[in-house]
Amino acid sequence: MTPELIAAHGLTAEEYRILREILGREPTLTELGIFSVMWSEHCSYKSSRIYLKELPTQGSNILQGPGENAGVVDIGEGLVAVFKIESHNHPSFIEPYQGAATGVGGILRDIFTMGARPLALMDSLRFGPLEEPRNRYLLSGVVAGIGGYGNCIGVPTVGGETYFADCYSHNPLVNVFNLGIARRDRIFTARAAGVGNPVIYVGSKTGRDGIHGATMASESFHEGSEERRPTVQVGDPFTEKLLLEACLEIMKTDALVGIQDMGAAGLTCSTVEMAARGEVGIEIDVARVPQREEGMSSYEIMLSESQERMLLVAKEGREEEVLSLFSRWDLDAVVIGRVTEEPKLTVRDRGRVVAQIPVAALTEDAPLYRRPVSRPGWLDELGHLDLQEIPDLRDGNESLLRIVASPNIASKAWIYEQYDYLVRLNSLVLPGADAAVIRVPGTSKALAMSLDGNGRFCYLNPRQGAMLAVAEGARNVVCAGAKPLAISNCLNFGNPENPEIMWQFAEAVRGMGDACRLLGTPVTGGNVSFYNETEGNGIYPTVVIAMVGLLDDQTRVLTPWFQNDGDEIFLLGPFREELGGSEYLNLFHHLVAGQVPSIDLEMEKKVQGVCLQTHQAGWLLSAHDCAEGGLAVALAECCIGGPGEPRGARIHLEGGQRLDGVLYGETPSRLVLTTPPQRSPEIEALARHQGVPCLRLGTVGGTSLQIRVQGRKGAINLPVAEIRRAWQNGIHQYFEEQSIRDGLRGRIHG
Amino acid sequence: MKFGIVVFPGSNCDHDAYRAIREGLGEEARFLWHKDQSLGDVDCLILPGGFSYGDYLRAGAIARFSPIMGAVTEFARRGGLVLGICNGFQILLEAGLLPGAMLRNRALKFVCRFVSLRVENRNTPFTHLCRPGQILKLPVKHGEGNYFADPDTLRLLQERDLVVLRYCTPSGEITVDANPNGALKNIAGVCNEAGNVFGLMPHPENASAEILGSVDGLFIFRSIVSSLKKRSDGYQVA
Amino acid sequence: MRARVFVTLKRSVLDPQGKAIQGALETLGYPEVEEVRVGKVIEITLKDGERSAARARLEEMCRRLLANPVIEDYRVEFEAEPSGARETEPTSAKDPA
Amino acid sequence: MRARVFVTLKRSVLDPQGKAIQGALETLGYPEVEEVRVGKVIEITLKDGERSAARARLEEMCRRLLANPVIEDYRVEFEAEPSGARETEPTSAKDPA
Ligand SMILES: Nc1ncnc2c1ncn2[C@@H]1O[C@H](COP(=O)(O)OP(=O)(O)O)[C@@H](O)[C@H]1O
Ligand SMILES: [Mg+2]
Repeated sequence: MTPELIAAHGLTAEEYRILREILGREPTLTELGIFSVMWSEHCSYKSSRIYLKELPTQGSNILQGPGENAGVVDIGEGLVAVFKIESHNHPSFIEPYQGAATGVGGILRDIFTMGARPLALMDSLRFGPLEEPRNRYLLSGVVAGIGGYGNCIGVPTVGGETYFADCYSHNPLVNVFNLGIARRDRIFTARAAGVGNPVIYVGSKTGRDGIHGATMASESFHEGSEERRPTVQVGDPFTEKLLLEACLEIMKTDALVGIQDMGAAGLTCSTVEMAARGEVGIEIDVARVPQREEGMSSYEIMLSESQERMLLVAKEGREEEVLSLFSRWDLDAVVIGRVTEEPKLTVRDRGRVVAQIPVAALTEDAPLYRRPVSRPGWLDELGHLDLQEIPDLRDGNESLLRIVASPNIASKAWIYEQYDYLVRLNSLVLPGADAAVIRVPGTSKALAMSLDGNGRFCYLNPRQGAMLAVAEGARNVVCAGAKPLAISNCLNFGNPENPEIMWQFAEAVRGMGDACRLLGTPVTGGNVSFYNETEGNGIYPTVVIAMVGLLDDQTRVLTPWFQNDGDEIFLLGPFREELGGSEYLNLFHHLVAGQVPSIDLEMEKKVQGVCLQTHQAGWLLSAHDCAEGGLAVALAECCIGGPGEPRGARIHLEGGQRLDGVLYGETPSRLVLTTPPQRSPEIEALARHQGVPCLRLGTVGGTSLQIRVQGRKGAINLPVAEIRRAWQNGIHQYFEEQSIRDGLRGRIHG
Repeated sequence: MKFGIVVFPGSNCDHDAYRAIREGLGEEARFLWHKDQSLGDVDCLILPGGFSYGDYLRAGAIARFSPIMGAVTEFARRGGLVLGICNGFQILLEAGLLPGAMLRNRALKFVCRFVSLRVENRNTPFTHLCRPGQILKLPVKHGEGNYFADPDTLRLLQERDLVVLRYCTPSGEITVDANPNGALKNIAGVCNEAGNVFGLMPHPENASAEILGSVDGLFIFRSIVSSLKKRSDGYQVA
Repeated sequence: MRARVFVTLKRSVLDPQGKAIQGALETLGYPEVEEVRVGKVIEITLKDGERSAARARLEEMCRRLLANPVIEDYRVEFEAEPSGARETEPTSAKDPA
Repeated sequence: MRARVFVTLKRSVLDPQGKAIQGALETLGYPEVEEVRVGKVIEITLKDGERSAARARLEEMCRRLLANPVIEDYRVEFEAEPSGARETEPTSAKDPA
């Protein structure tokens, strides 16, 4: 083994030394490959594990926390929600269509592996500014890829979030979430057990695709990375649809012992993890693996990341039953090995042993690092913001039209209209609201879900930024009338070997954990994506929270949009003006600076409580979270964001220091609510009783949005139709002509 | 009434059609596997939406050779009611049971959105419960819904009144902007000359319950049930 | 034996993809492009046999499955014929921009 | 001047579409078909000019727009060359069965 070969496998000299010590000999090339992927950051979480251990993962309804393919939460009536979020950033940068498509394929397998039928997808996207053609190309390709896979397999994409910032130009983020429903007593795990039981390979044939995908996801981009392109995998949603139906069918029998999808690091990871969880060994012969290409080596077969494959452990004697079921679905299924007693992974090639490694060496004994951390010095300077130097707003109208057209705030219809968000007839709240809501088939319940993460906040203050993301997720779910249950998360960061990045990570995990503890929403799993940087330019540390909430009565879904003329509008939560890290500062003054808005998690919880209580009492007609763009944008969205005709409103605000602060400050823990006028006193009384500020803002009505701020000129008075036009055009304008052109590349089903 | 829903590999609105029939309409439904040779005693056939064979090659091109398609054709020939929704419509076109063909959407993108549709022909078993000029609100969700027919076929369609649905504005005008995919003459659904085979791109099953935001799809399903009831009791198919 | 089947939209059918590509090429600085039309090429590897029989079979495949006669034309070619048509070897594109 | 650009998936890349077509052809009774791969053919009409310069421009178009270098190869051909490759004229498929 030459140092070059070792380095090419992403192993350090020290890691290699340990590897040799464990084996007591030089590894074979196949073994080196296996170690390299299992010890990669992507599979081993070697830099992050010590922090993730601190997260709250327990709860009375949490049946499965981190450690399996997805988290499992009890939702009553014998059913569970199974969900998870995953990143596919690197592959999507290299090949946006296929990268995003296979990301969807992967997260779907994570869910149906556990015996759940996938019912809802969501996507969290980050790109560089749309002025750049390359960013438009990436966005077009990624959206087409997500739609291409999700639409074809028939799982609705019900929501998501999309942001644009310079730092994502060379490192877009593509995180995909999936949620499925299973019967509580029919949850499957990825555990091998029962010495002698057959290990069965099902699904697509193995090709040379994606070899080294896991190591690729564990290194930064540099010149020449694009040369690694042949590792790109092509997704086949049609085959996955067959695989999904076949797996769910076999799961109705009792022939299976365990099942695991083949994702990153393919056959290697699935065999090793199944053996590790079951504390057994697995022995396979690669010659039996169905192959798409000729002359594949054991190294290539073990490391291939061909898509649409699963690994099953069945009960001895049930082989025929399993194989014939899969053949009915026109899928390959082959017994490739057995469960063994000794906890070793043994790989043969036509009988000859080409790798034999103790399972623990690849899992428990994988390297674990407490990497150095250091708080970046530049944070202090960034945190400093002197508002004296920034002139206050003069023209409210112009500013509102401009901010609602900012791609970060503008309608995302250009994106989600490329997704089938309706299939399976469960979608109750469609994309465009704070949270998506689907009904739970066969029950009167519904599930609300939201993806949230403000990279700018995390950049300015990772701990607080992560807290804000959890709080916003919970608030979004509450706006749909649901009680927040639990989260999954995707942590997108730069190079962990850089102490400043590692500090950001440590802080963010701490903030996320604290918020989850306080809000009572445990972490059921997630994903860490490091090395999101190109040529040393890192992304904002980007914490994406996937929040899931439950509604007991699916007919009582809340939406953000104003309903009737005459309804009264309230602001629930603190009335402050915090401009630090806001979309306003970024858009109007090109500033990403200041103190991120402070969050009082106790207040947050109370605000959410009041909202749910008043909704329970039947007093609410709408609820909307104030997020990017602050109060003015939230009000505008309530007017124009719904599926019907836009509605006007007359708003009167008291005082404040600055007009821009009042209109566009992003203080958290705030909701815009409406009620029938006769309910106003009750809401005010309840809020007062709970110690939550509750401000009467005005009434719904007319065809324009008027916002007056006491003692200030230049407030807002605009026809809602005009606001809507600006908002609808924000993203669309970049694609009228371009869409077609940019979308061309990366599409193979021309 | 008993609806048979044909499941092709890659169908994914089969389950939705089933639910719409059972829950929205309160009628019976059963799945028919594409490898089946016979249809059993169903009263109406639905070819559901989805991506049969992944839409590879052309939407519907491979599915139309499924073993069950012989029985479907025979059923249609004898006057049985056949409803093709989205991918089902594409299969009927490929099979030659309806005239025309589908091209990729003009904007070259998949489109999912609620659209307005004007009922152009109420003299079909699928639309006779609609009011004259009724406008239905149904979602479309497809990448290849850009209906095409050559000039002769188009003339025939118009002369014989075979265009059943057109994309329109909420107030019923047929405009370019109201057309989500570039379909010729805003055509969203057509029937055959006998009137017993109907294909449409929009999804009536997705508008089959109040909780889903629209029940307009039920006009189509209820029309089917009522026309089946009107047919003489002795009427037999398959 | 390898054959190539070309399936192209009939001239009378609008080709929005071709139009889009043409527009894109124009913006990218290729005004010399007058028209673009996009079709499919289906490369088929056949068991060796007699060419004329193979051609008949391939044309049948086109009529039955590969082309939709309402909108498409087709053409069958055999590969590896002594031909001047293939001037360049398959090239792996390098420059993504 | 007319050129054809072939854009095909790299050999090592999975072609689900080709696989599905092959399966369909097999069921339709064409067991002689061993492999099917699907690509695009882009027919480009250019203003008349020198062929070698045109070729260079076309290859540039491929790299910049027409091919996706990550998974595709491309090849440029000129039409109407004295070639044995085009044996049949475009055929309008008539018989759909
Ligand atoms: N990539 C996307 N895919 C699907 N839906 C999206 C996407 N991006 C945004 N959306 C939808 O657009 C709406 C607005 O998103 P966002 O601004 O993040 O809302 P909020 O601030 O309330 O969380 C949401 O309903 C969201 O589901
Ligand atoms: Mg948000």
